[in-house]
Amino acid sequence: MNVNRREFITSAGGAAAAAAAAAMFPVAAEAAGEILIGGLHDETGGLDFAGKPMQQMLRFAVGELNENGGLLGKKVRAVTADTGSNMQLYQTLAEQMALRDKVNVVEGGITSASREVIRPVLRRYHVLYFYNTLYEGGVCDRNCFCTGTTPAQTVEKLVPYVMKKWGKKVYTLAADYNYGQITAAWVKKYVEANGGKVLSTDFFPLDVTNFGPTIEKIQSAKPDLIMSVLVGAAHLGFYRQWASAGMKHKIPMASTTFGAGGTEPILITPEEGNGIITCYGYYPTIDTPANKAFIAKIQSKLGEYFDGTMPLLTELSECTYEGVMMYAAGVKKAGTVDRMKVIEALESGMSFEFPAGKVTIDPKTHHCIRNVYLADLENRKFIILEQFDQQPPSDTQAVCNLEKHPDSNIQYQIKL
Amino acid sequence: MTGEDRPPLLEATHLTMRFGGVVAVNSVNFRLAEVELRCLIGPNGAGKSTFFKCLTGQYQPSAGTVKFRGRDITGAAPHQIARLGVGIKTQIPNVFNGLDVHENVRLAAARGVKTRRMIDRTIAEVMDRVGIGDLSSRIVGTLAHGQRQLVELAIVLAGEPAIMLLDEPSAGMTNEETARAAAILREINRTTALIVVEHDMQFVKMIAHTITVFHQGAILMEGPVAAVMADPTVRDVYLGRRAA
Amino acid sequence: MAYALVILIEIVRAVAGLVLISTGLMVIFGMMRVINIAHGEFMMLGGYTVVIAGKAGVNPWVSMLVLAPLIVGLFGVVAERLFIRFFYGRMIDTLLATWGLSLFLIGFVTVVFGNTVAGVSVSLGSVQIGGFRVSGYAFFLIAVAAVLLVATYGVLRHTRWGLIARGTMQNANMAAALGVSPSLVYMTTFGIGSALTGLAGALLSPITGVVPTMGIAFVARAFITVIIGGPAIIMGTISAASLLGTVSQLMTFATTPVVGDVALLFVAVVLLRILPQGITGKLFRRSI
Amino acid sequence: MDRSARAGTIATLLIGLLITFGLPAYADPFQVMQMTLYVVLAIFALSLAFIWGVGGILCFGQGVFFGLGGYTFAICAINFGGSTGAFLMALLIPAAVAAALGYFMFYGRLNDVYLGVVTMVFSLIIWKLINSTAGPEWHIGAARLGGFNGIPSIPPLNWPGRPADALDPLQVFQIAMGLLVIVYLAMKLIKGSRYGRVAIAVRENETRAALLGYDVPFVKLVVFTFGGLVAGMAGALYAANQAFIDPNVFSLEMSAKVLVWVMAGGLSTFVGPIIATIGLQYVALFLADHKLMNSQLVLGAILCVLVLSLPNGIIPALQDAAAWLFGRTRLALAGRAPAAARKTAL
Repeated sequence: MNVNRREFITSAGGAAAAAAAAAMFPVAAEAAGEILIGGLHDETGGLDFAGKPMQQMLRFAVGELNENGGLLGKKVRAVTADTGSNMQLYQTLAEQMALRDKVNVVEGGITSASREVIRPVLRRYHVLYFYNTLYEGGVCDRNCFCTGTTPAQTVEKLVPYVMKKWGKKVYTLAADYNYGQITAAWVKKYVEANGGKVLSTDFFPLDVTNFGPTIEKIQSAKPDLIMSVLVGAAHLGFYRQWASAGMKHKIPMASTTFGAGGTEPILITPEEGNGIITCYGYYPTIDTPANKAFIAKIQSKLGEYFDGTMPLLTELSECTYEGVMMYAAGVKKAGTVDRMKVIEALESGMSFEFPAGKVTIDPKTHHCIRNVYLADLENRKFIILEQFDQQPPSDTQAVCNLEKHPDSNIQYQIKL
Repeated sequence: MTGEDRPPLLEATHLTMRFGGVVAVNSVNFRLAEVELRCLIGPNGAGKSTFFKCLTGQYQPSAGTVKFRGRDITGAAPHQIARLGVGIKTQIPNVFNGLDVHENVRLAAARGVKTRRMIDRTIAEVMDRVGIGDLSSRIVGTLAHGQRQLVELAIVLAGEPAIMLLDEPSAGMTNEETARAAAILREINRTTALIVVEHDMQFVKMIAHTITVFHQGAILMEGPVAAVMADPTVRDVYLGRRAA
Repeated sequence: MAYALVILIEIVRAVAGLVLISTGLMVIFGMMRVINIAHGEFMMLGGYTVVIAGKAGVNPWVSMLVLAPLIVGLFGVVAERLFIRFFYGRMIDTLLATWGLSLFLIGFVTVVFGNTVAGVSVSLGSVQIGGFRVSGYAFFLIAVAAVLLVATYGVLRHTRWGLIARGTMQNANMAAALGVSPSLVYMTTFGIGSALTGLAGALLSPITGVVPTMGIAFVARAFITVIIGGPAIIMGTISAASLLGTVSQLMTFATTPVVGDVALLFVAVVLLRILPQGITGKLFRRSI
Repeated sequence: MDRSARAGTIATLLIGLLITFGLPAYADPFQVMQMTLYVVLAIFALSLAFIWGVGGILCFGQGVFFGLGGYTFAICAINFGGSTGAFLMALLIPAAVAAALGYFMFYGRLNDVYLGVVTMVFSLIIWKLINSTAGPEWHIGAARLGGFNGIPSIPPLNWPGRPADALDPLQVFQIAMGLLVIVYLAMKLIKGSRYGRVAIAVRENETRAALLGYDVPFVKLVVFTFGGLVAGMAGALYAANQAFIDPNVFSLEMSAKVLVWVMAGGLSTFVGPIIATIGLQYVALFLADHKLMNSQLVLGAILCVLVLSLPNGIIPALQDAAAWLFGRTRLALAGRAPAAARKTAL
């Protein structure tokens, strides 16, 4: 190690320093005769309900690859670690995967917070990264592919639909962190674009449980509908208190988050949850052969990958499957696991038929052009109301162009 | 002769301490001359200890003033008063139980700007004056009550005060410890004024010239030992009660 | 007008909430000078009792009002016998020990039941006030809090145990003087305190949902209410809860929940500076 | 310090130097980064060990100063573009806040439980506030506070005056080790100094110290402020090493952790907390990595056992055992510290 001291000192910037470190410990594990797909998800802690299915889906996808003869004739192995809903562990385990396990790609990260922790690490150590969660948009990093939907794809469809259905006065409730903040801003934009008005936008830290005052405030504001961007365990309290205040049938509700992780419909009684309209890139109720086959396959493998019980099928878990499959396709096309070659392959405008429908990688933004669906929750099932084909991530496209600026490495705060 | 015709070292005027409804010290006027030795006697709850706490700044008096060598120290912080040269030995030995005897004395001696040699000298001479040199390395918490009393005495001495307030110094001491204490006090008194709260009349007789009698927070009478001892009222409120 | 009334109700609800979460702690602290940092976790156990009983098909009201206090109370007794009693008189050790217990319980419950939220749904319909609807459950909580206070007062004032309790508060040897072993008094007290805490946890679970970490949200507030309240159990709880509840709720209406919480904490700190012995340390001295 | 104590200190130093320059040769960058993290947390633990062990101040919110250090460094580094000034600020700000809070508490004669409550509440306030700064309107200069998400991609440490030359992981590790050694030495010296003795006296018996003419609140204030400064230093290194920081550093669990480390290590020594920190942190990571057991459960269990059976901490217990084996008794002054430290708070 000391031999490389000089090399270190002359290196400029943490990235370079780390590059030196990486150089000393070549990341590509081809020699090992195996291709390693890393998974960083919260299998325990506050986000376990989302993390578990994603992790299971990753193993399931890797299993499918091996059934079809692996990649480049090599066996594929899933290397997963539990980040315990703890940001410090994300940091540590990302470094561990890059430097110790030397994985070829990392799939994972759930909250935007966790993504912004591991994205710089993986870029620094030249490990390809797939982020498979719906999020606020704006990430612009050639080393990172985002398979999930962004507000321009979902909110843009959701808002006009519910406004046509219910009215023009909207009251927004949002979780107080960057996803909530930015999504709330998009809601405002689209509401106004459709000639409506956002009466008020209230932000709640993730640990707020008592919504009594808020419920009274809403009543005094008298909106036509509520747009909920609430997130996480504590905020479920709102749906309960809303229902128990008898407001359920007085003011209807749409949400960009309800059921995204899959648990809400289970934890909330039908009386409390029915009639909430949402919009995501995937619902288990999508009525296509591809999706039916997908679900059937999962059912046949329950014991093997899903400890016996049906996993929560959501955009999060389905996109994790997509993430793995996209990487595999990239490697096949490139004929190597060399990171840059794989990235170039993926940037060639690849297109896939996934359970969620047709998905195309947008080379400019490394985000996905995909179908989105509007659904209404009835007795814990999402009834699909409408389908919108091939929606581009126009929000991110507005700020990010990796073809022009391949070195950009930030998350843009999209100006609205 | 009482201290009246000498310049006052300590002077309390109409000193009063109330707790809610209770008046613990009631408009006490008290003067003490340089290098005087005064004994305070009086039944339990007469306000002696409260009086001490007012003098040392542990309590903020409700009314009245305290002057030290003509300087008003009413309501000053304990450490400020202590720095002027007022030392107090409290009723329950108030020492650093976790530290050894030497450390205890050193802490007292080392306060202020002093060279190591000055400090060491002070320590040595105090230890020897009080006669606890042999305990030097013992942890104070492990000593007997009487010995802790002596240690506290040493601590107060090491601060080289101009006046020492002693709250029942002989409590819990064996007879010969008591005699030693009395001797030490007389010897200390050559250079330092003393106010001694004491129940043990033998001990008082051994040391006192003048006695002040507290009763229900006020001064009942003040005078030479013999006179006070002879006084019938004092007998009633104090000695009498004590005999019963 | 109606809005003002609604705000008032919300304030009373907040005060009631504080009373609920702090009474158990108050009983324990007031009598034993033991601050139980695991208080929040005791509430959490109450919540889980309801959830589990619910799964077993027990009527939620029964499990909230009967089972939860019972089970958590028993748990309290066990904890006191096996653990807490070794720390009496050593306040800081008690703090550390109960903090350890708190972390342990969170971890343990997480391992057993996982970290996902379990919901409890009990609806009491809602009440129409002017143009507003207020959850009936709010009124239920207020009622329970009131009953709780009255009951505690009655017990302390009119029962033998209450006498012993008040005696012990004045002076720890009093119990012995009355011919009761202090250790028994302590055990009972801790049990009762735990039971009250369990009840609070159970009653709040429909609002907050039940997670292993739910206690953290409460412990600080309960803690503060008790300290600010000072020595007198009933008067202390009432005065502190009213003050803090009003402040935080008004701020919440005026601005956001965060500001509400911060205001509550801030007032608490300042009060401590002014009245280190708590409100009843200075005012209402004679009250219980 | 008597001879044996001095010998111990010197031995500790030698070991420290050995680790600083020897160990990395056998470790890959990942392990080096891990060790850096441990070292940083050890410095954090020392800050509490000092105010609690020497000053008898039990702070339930020590995480606040750690967090403030981290955030200050992050914000300044992003704005200044270099790490040197940021690092200094990360010492000053926490120290200043500690001084302010200390003044509020010690001159208000707050003690024992109340001290605990105030420090705990204070950390809650900061935690809630920082958590609610997600909006774009919350920024200091170029640095977004980020609320719940925290501040990502914080600039690394660099050579003073040469912002371009970032230090590599190995150098960061060596700097952290260097600072650990310096802090350790400084604390040893202070504790042994006349001032340290006074602090201990105050811890042992405030009234008596005051009656001897020592300004008790001031003594405590100085100790507390120094503790805040050291915690801030640790926080700055943490932020620089992790390249990111979020509000969890202000959470009660953070403050609980450091309490456990110090208790485990024992209040009478400074080496103890260092060893305990590294040991327990390693265990925690190991458990998380192997999904063996819930780390909070372990943390809690350890804390319970410690208070119950080893109130003086593991390391002193071992020392006692050793002393008993070789029939030597330990330095009394130090030996009595923990029990007394907690007694004063009664």
